[in-house]
Amino acid sequence: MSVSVSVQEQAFDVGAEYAGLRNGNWADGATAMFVGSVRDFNLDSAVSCMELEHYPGMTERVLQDIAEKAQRRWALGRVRVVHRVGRLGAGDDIVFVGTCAPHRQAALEACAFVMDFLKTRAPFWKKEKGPDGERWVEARQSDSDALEKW
Amino acid sequence: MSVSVSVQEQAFDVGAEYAGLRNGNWADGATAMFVGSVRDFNLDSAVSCMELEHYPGMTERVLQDIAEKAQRRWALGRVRVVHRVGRLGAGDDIVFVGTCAPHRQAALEACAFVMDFLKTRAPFWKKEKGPDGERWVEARQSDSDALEKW
Amino acid sequence: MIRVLFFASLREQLDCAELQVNPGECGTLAELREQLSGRGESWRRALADPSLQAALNREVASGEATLNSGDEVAFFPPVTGG
Amino acid sequence: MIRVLFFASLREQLDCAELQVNPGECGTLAELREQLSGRGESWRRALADPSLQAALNREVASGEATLNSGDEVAFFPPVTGG
Repeated sequence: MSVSVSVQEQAFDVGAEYAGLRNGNWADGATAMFVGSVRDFNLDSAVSCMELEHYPGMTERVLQDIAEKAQRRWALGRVRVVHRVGRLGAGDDIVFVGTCAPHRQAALEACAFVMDFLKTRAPFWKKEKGPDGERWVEARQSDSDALEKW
Repeated sequence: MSVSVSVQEQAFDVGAEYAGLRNGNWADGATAMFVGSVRDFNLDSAVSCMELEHYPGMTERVLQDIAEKAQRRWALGRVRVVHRVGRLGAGDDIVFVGTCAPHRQAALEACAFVMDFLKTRAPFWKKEKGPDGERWVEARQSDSDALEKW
Repeated sequence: MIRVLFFASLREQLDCAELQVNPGECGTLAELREQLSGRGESWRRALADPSLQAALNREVASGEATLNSGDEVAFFPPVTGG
Repeated sequence: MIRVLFFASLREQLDCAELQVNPGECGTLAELREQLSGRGESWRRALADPSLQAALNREVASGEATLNSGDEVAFFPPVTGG
């Protein structure tokens, strides 16, 4: 059982993150991963880049808490969360969540759980920049609603 | 919308599979992936290696059908399924399922859906080999039960 | 002719991966299965397993499926991939 | 002193990322918020937003939370990461 969290400006490598979850880990037969990326449009206006702000110190703590909550709820091995901050371009990866477990349902559900809480609890804010200017992304009701199933 | 299916003896590379799902794909902000690996024990008896048999011709068709069924049910971009056959050692990866979508719930649910149907419909059979000899893995009721939620 | 395939533990129990049957001898998948059961004790026992699945031309099929020359039939235990 | 942080759109509306307040001037998070609203029209308007969230020492906190010297308080809009 281990949790690893990173908040970083640099890009992450999905293959390397997967290798980190698996390395020497023969007890967990199931690994679920989620990657969120910058789309080239959002709500019909073109997005050419994005600035991701966060609350240093609180962010890491919240991500750690979410991962530990998932570990208490499911029989999980490793949990890894990586979230980028700073300037991101269209197509860039933003977030990686990886969960290992002996069984696939636990891994997949825990991965969805971590993403749902990250979306509504972790102090990150996105500002999109496109040809129409820049604007802060608004929180979506559907993200709050997604918590109800947990 | 595209589906890609491979049944192969050689190992797959999760980083390369992820790159294939993302390459030039800026419309899908969400990618969910699942990897199943050989555990070093199963039902309390040590497993040192495994032989994976399949039904060539039917396997590919079933995997394609499952992926297409997922695409009809959710708003998905690309779907990728890779399954290994032949001899595998403890810790080796067996199966990769990757799904892209504009939204995370669709990607994650479709990934779980493909795995649940793959487990109960795709003609693969595992024979485990360990110090206690070899034996065919028995199908699990929990895998059939998992289909009920779809 | 109809090509009949057996997989995994069933193949081992029968010690047979594949055989050909004359379509005249069997009208449906269920009739083919019954006919194969007559090949000996190990066949009778193995094919009596109610969990066995069958495919016709690479799609899962039920006992009522009608067989024709050129068809490919397969019998196999419940799948365990993934 | 109490350190007060503002993030994202709120920071821009206030044109202020951080300030220090004297703990004697506010007993609770709600009182601090009210006191800050008195700093001018843009403060009053921005802090009246009911969707704003607050954290005390890097944990989400409600208005009744009591403040002490050395505390770190933050106000921010609903989060939009991931």
